[in-house]
Amino acid sequence: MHIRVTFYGRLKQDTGTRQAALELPGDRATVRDAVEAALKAYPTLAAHLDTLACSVGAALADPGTPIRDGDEIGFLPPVSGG
Amino acid sequence: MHIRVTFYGRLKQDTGTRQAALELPGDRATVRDAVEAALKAYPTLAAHLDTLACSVGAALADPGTPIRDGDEIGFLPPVSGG
Amino acid sequence: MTTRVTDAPLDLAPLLAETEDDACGALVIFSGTVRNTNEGRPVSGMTYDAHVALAERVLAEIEAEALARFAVRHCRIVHRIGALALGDVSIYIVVRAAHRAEAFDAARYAIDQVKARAPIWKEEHYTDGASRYLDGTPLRAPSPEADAR
Amino acid sequence: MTTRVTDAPLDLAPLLAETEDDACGALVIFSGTVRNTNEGRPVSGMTYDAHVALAERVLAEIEAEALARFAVRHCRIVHRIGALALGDVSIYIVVRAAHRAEAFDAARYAIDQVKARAPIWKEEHYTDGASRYLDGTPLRAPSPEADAR
Repeated sequence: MHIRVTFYGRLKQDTGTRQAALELPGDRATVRDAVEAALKAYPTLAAHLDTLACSVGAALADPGTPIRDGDEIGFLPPVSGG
Repeated sequence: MHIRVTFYGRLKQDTGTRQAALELPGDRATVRDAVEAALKAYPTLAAHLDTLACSVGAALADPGTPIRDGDEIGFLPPVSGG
Repeated sequence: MTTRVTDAPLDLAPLLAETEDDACGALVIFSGTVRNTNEGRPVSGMTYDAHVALAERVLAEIEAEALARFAVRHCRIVHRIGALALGDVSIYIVVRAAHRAEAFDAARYAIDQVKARAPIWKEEHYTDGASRYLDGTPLRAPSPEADAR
Repeated sequence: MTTRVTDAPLDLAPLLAETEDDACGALVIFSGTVRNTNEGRPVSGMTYDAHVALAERVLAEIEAEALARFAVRHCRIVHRIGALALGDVSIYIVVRAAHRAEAFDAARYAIDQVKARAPIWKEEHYTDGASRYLDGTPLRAPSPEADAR
């Protein structure tokens, strides 16, 4: 399954990447699988796992949220808008 | 002593007057004397004495505040600005 | 001299321009506008009367108190008088501070104080042609003790 | 579709125009601006990053919550992203209500929620050339229980 991952805020800085394509094995996966695959490709994410949130498309997602081929997974560090 | 009295808000409506000249006896007087003289000239003020405040020039005044010839005494009902 | 009470339509832009300040991260603006009903009666407009010279002093005092009591860097108050139509702005209060909590608190303090202390009076006009002065808050002269402090 | 997140300079006038309402007597505006210091360090500017599609949804949700929780008739939120200079406006929140207490409460609610929930990130730039992303609030997905309510 092909997905895209997008890194926001300091995660963009720490990974040096705004967006990347990742390949997940099989045809069923969850957000948790996407995070594990991203962690292998971008080990600096490890320091942020405790405070990481994820989105699928334009919605916040849980680790157990299923993802589909072509989904865009957002990696969202703690927010500081306003 | 000559003074001017100015009626604001509903006091202008109740007295039918914005401003009037009043004569006080003698050359020493207080705000209290001005209120008594105004009450004689405009008996409808009686209903408002409990909630009346007065100014002398551009300052709030007590009943005991001395007034001088030519002063302008403002008659101020409860306020409702904003 | 700064004018705080005027019978001309109020303009927000100059208040924002004169309070611009890079040291501030928060701006809170309060505005009062003429509402189309009050206590269930349809309103057609409002006439504001004021003791202008005293009101100018009281609004300036409230601005100074806002700066003294809260960690805010700017507080400006302007009040319109005369005949206002529905939707017209009767007051602008502009507060700027480093942080938002203080800006909100100071703006709220300022409008509460204006309503309790500024020598300004509202006469409400109704769509049936009647009108009445609204009830308000009696003014008190500052006590001699307060002056001595 | 209404745009709530933009990299263009924010303009207050259209927000005031689109919320004009004779049934409202109170208008409260909150604005955030880029401040020249933070924790004692001289700041030269700020870059805002956002998950735009999600931020649009969250800001719309916060507007709807403000209307549902407080007796206010209008709540509009716009947030700027990209590179901002000192003094630039990063956010406007415009609230109109019949009465002032509710307008203040709703505006405060809205900015607190934006800071806690909008997927937006600040990178602060300092006059010495350094920069850093500010610490923030971890996001949580809405719980299934909350969804079911």
